[in-house]
Amino acid sequence: MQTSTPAVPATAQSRVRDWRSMLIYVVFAGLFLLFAVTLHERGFLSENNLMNIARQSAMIAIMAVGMTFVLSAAEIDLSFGAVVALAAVTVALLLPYGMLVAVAGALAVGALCGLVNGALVSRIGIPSFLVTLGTAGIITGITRSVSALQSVPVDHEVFAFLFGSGDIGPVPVLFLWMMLVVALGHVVLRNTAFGKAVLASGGNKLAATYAGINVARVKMWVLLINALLAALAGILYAGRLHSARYTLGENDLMMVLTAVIIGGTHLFGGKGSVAGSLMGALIMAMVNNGLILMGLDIDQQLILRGVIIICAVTLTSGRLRRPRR
Amino acid sequence: MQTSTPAVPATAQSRVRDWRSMLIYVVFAGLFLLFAVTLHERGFLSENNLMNIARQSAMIAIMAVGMTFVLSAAEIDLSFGAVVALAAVTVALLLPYGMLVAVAGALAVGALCGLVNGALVSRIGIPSFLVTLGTAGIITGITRSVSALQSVPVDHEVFAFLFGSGDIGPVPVLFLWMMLVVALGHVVLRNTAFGKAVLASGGNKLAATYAGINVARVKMWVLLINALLAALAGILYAGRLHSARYTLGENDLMMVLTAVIIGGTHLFGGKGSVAGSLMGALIMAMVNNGLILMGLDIDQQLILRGVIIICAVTLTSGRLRRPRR
Amino acid sequence: MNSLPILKARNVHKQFADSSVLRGVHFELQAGQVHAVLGSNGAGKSVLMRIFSGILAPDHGQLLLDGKEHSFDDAGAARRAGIAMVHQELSLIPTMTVAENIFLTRWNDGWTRFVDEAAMMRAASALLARYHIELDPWQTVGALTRGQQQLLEIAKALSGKVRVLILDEPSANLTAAEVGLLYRTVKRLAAQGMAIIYITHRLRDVFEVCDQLSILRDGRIAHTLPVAATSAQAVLTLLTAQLSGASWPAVNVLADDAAPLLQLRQSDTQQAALSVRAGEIVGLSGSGASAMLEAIFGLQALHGYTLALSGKELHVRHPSEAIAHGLHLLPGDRRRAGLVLDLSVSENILLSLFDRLSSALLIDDARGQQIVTGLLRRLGLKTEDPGQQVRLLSGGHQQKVLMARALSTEGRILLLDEPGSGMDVQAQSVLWQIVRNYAAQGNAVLIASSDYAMLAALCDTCHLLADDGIGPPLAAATGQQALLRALHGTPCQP
Amino acid sequence: QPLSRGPHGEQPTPYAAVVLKASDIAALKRKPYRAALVMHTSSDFSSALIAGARKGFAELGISVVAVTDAGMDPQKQRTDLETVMALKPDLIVSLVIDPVSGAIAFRPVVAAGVKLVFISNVPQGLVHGRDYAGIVTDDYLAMGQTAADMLASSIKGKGDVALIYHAANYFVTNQRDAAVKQALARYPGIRVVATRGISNQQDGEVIASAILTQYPKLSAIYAPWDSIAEGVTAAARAAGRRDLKVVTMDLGAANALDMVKGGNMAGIVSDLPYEMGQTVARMGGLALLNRPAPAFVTVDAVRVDSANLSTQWQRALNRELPAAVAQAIARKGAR
Ligand SMILES: Nc1ncnc2c1ncn2[C@@H]1O[C@H](COP(=O)(O)OP(=O)(O)OP(=O)(O)O)[C@@H](O)[C@H]1O
Ligand SMILES: Nc1ncnc2c1ncn2[C@@H]1O[C@H](COP(=O)(O)OP(=O)(O)OP(=O)(O)O)[C@@H](O)[C@H]1O
Ligand SMILES: [Mg+2]
Ligand SMILES: [Mg+2]
Repeated sequence: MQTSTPAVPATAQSRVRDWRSMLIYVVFAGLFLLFAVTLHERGFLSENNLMNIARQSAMIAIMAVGMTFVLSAAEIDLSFGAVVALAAVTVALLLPYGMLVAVAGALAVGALCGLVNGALVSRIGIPSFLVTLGTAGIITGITRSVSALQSVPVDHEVFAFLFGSGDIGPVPVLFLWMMLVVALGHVVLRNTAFGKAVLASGGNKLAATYAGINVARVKMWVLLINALLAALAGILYAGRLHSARYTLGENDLMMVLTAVIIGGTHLFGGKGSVAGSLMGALIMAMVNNGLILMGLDIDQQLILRGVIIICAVTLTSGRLRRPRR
Repeated sequence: MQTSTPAVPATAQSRVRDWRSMLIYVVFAGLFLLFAVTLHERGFLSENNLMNIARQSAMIAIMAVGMTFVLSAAEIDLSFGAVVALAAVTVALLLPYGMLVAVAGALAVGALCGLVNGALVSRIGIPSFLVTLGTAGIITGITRSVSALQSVPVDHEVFAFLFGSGDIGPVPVLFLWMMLVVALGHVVLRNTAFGKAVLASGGNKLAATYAGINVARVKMWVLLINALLAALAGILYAGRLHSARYTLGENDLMMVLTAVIIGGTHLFGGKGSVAGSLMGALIMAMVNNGLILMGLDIDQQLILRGVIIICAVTLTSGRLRRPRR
Repeated sequence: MNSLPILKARNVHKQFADSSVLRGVHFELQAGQVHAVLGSNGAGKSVLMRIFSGILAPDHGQLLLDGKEHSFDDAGAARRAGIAMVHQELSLIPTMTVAENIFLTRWNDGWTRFVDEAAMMRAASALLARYHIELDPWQTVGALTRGQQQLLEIAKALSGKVRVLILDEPSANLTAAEVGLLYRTVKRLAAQGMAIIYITHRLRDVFEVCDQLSILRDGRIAHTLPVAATSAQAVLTLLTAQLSGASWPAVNVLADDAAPLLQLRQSDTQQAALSVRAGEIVGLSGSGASAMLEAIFGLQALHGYTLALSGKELHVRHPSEAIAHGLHLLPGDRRRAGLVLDLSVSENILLSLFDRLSSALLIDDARGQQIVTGLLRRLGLKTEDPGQQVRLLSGGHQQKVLMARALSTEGRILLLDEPGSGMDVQAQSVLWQIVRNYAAQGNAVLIASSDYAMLAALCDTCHLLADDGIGPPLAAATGQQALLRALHGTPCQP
Repeated sequence: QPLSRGPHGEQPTPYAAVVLKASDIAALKRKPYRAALVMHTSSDFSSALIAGARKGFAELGISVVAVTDAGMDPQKQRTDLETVMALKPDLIVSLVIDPVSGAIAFRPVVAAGVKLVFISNVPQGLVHGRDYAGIVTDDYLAMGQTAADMLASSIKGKGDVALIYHAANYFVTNQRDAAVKQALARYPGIRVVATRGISNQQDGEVIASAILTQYPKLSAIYAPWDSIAEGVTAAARAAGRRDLKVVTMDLGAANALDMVKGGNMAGIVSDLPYEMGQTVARMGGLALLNRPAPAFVTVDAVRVDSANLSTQWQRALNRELPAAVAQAIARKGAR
């Protein structure tokens, strides 16, 4: 008898699912073609420019990976721009004492920030929005005063090469970093117990607890991971710009959140895709690049970027939210 | 045995609830005392300064009311800073054609923005985060090009008096505006069917739909209301500064979100209190004012503000999120 | 039927993706009638009801109210036409008060209307009083028990002017007392001429309150007949439930010297208040049974008792520890505490197992799938795609997913909170079989349920839970006869 | 006489001294040169400058292929630069936000042989003539000093004043603010009772209000630029301090109007962004022709009061005085 009335058959179901999450790639391809056609004599396709896009998306992507974990767990981290700056300044200030010291130091600082955020969120249970808003201010204040608002020069070829400036053959080191982080992030979120715990905690906190998942610890870890990646981003900024200043990362929050959410991660948790975030980052970088190449003035750039974002997401997440009927 | 008590008995229940939502007032009082004591010879208590705080909280509060509705419905509006600027510039540009025209025009523009946001969110069903991010860019682009980045002067005594600059007796008109908006908002959210519909949609979309609540329409309206209040804020800015420019409101988003969430409204919807948001606004304004009176430099202000925010919310929402049962 | 039916469905079809759930349903409902709708899990009962109440639109087919054709474009429309539904998955706003939830449907019309809190509270208490539901209108719904929420749902449904009331498995996890209240209410409403559709898997409900029953199978109404004209046995056959005739393995409680796998001791006098030995199934009933299981599982403080596993006293602070000690809990509230709706069926099943499934660092998907398919087969749930969202499963299927999770960790102690809730007759008999075998393999089972009969049939001992704590053990009848009687729901005294 | 000195102490050259011969212009027009503007942010200032530059380049037959806005973010400015390079420009004009990171960002540009003209300051380590053609800047020291003088004269050389300074690492504003402070020190009768940093231009009123409550006897406030000044005058109005004097940098319609109507705005110091733009274009022209260009070119700091407002406005921004302001002046004249 049909105790077993097949809940919607596999094929159909999954087809629908895949088709949806594929859309982001379609959008990316579409935009790329659009620019390739309209801008090819303006050098959009020049190997150099593609490198630019790669390099520019790299930074966004690295930060987006961390944010993907945070959002998947239904938390948010407003402090990570501040962490980027602090880590950058730290590494720059410590470089005279050796590269390893400096990098370790910067990562340690990042970890510390993450732990503070995590502790306040998971132990005391303050909404992460407020916690990270608060710590963002504190961290920025610290960065401003340790750097006295001056930009700290980075004068260390090896460091600069390894962290952001170098190219190995035609491939920018930055790009390798991104690949590493994204690949890791993707596997961790998809194929490890931790990843599942993150998604479960974000999807239904209580159910996750009943299933034996330590939600507090999960929240702790996602905030820690995010802070560590922010620190890495800061280090890479320092290496790429050969200097660090308190303003780094200040404008990245919105960019990164957008990349992640365009990529299909839910702002309210439960759903997250690192690959999607990578696509989001590529799209953002490509659009910035394309709009400048078009030679538009800033107002037009703003307007057009807005239009593109809306059109893109109409395609990707348009019907998803339509009242199921 | 007592683990089993079906649910905390009535009275207790309500008592607990009240006690919680009272905390925000306690925090406000506490901070006030703190500043009163530490800063009294620096003029914190001077009638003048209290007026300053009143005036500054007024703007935040007016914007916070709209955001309270949006968050209560589990949506977000990143575009309202842009609407503030556009409305301000519009009213300033239209003033030569008469005050009514100008104000009506600005409100109309605001309404239009709200409708676009609302339509994209409720009809096409794109997450409001992305919609409003996109429209924010578009609106800002428009504002910048209509104003050519110049500040538009406001040369209209009556307008300036009615919208922001005037005092009636000792009471700033701005303060009356705030009172009006807050009172209205409070009543609408608490005591009208619409308010309940908003909270229901934000609290459990499915349940609201099952109960026949038109969730799409609710989302439409909250975004419209928010845009209208943003437009009002823009008009008041213009009246107060005797000028309008494209940068108005660009830094208000975080401030307002903070005020609202400190006030006890949930970022993820279902819970909202206009009175709380007012408290949040007062706290933010008071803290800014206090920190400046202390004569701290920006770095110290940032740090201290962060610390204060965290301490405040530890008190108000600290245990709230403790894993239920 | 003689008189003109209030509600009539003609040739209703509904298809999702490419699985057609309803393939031509004809259905009639008379005023003053309590019409039971039965059918196996996933038969399409809830879908059909969602169509009646305007939440889903039929692919084709008509709905007729008083003979006039109607099509509702949302729940509000159906509601205005006098059709109210109590959903299987509770649909309340946890952040709102009881009163606000009762009047949820009112919040859509006349948005500018003022809400007189006081009046609302008065009306709410009046309504609650009318149906003898003891709830504080001011209370926040988040804090209510599952049973209280179920009753609140009914009050909510009755708040407006209602002619057709749809109850989708209302008796699932209500306490015996609450079930009694439910029966009385339903009878009274029917007497007042209200037409009621009553979906259930408990035959007892059918024979207590219903006067007509329809069986939904293969997307059609297979049978419709007056309850008076049939018997539980007959209905079971109509449901084509093949209750496995296999007799249970004898209860083989291990030698008493072996320390019980699970024991609750009075924390003052170290006396054992409740113990479950290897091979034993112990029942727990009464208010607070669920809370007791959750306390054992480390979800809340265990007041007045200390926990001992295989003789060793220990303090479990978090479910993760409990699972590490070989316990697992099947939660009583499917949606709130059980499922992560965004995740797939297999992810939900493996949720407690992932860290153990990790070979090296990565999850061994192949093994995961093996385990999932194994468990699903054991529970008789063959969804062809464990990758689909659990959200889309029918209530009973979802319950099986949770049972699968509880079994997945292969612990030695199962804590089951209303395990049968939402499962059809067939599925339940399979479930009890599984539980039996599980115990027989030398494991321990502690079941919290308000279905005395089922407990009596299944358990070796039962405890009643009262405000003064855990009652003394009552030896319970066992064996298939009792089990069948339990499933029919005819009361059976130990 | 310009006061500011170049980054390496170069003597300033007045912008008028930068000229192109007709033959040069012809030579430029013969080739399809492409120029890009890599700016720091956008503001009334920068758009006037860009307008001037576009005009100037047009006269030289040089096409502007891209304009970018880094939103005050050096990292964004670098990516903008990389992007612009894909357009293969012959000339890049840039206002460098951060001279330190700029040093690296511009290395490949220099290597690619692209001509460079800088605004306000120059990336560290670049050499005039070899790496870049020259700097065009406002005479920020003069601007500071002029502001100080206007402040002083507005309060008859005596009284308490407060300074609001741009609490951010931004060369131009920092130089200007510092200059104001220095210059004021030379007035014995004037006491600087408060200096408050501002990092977000929306905070003008909040900060000014606080200052006014704390120092009721204050007679004047310096605001680092126009949008902040608007807040300051608003605060003065709110506090009923009609007598308070406000001085700021950069022309803005609202402040101009207030000044004309005899409000708190006592004076405005402006540079000549439009001229800066045109000068930048001429410098670019020289660079493209591999002509030696002056290392450090300054535009005048002009002292704007209600008397010379309309002329200076036109001169600085190359556009008519806004109607409202013009009418106000007319009304005043009538009285
Ligand atoms: N929105 C949906 N999308 C896809 N499939 C669905 C959807 N809703 C229900 N189904 C499928 O329709 C079938 C019938 O579901 P329904 O909930 O009506 O079963 P039911 O008779 O209520 O079972 P139960 O007794 O377990 O509640 C199930 O196989 C379910 O998976
Ligand atoms: N190179 C320059 N020379 C002279 N003035 C300048 C220069 N660059 C910027 N300014 C002016 O200095 C002031 C501060 O510049 P900054 O760009 O930091 O302002 P901001 O905080 O970014 O606000 P905005 O949005 O107006 O740019 C502004 O009035 C700007 O117009
Ligand atoms: Mg069902
Ligand atoms: Mg700027």
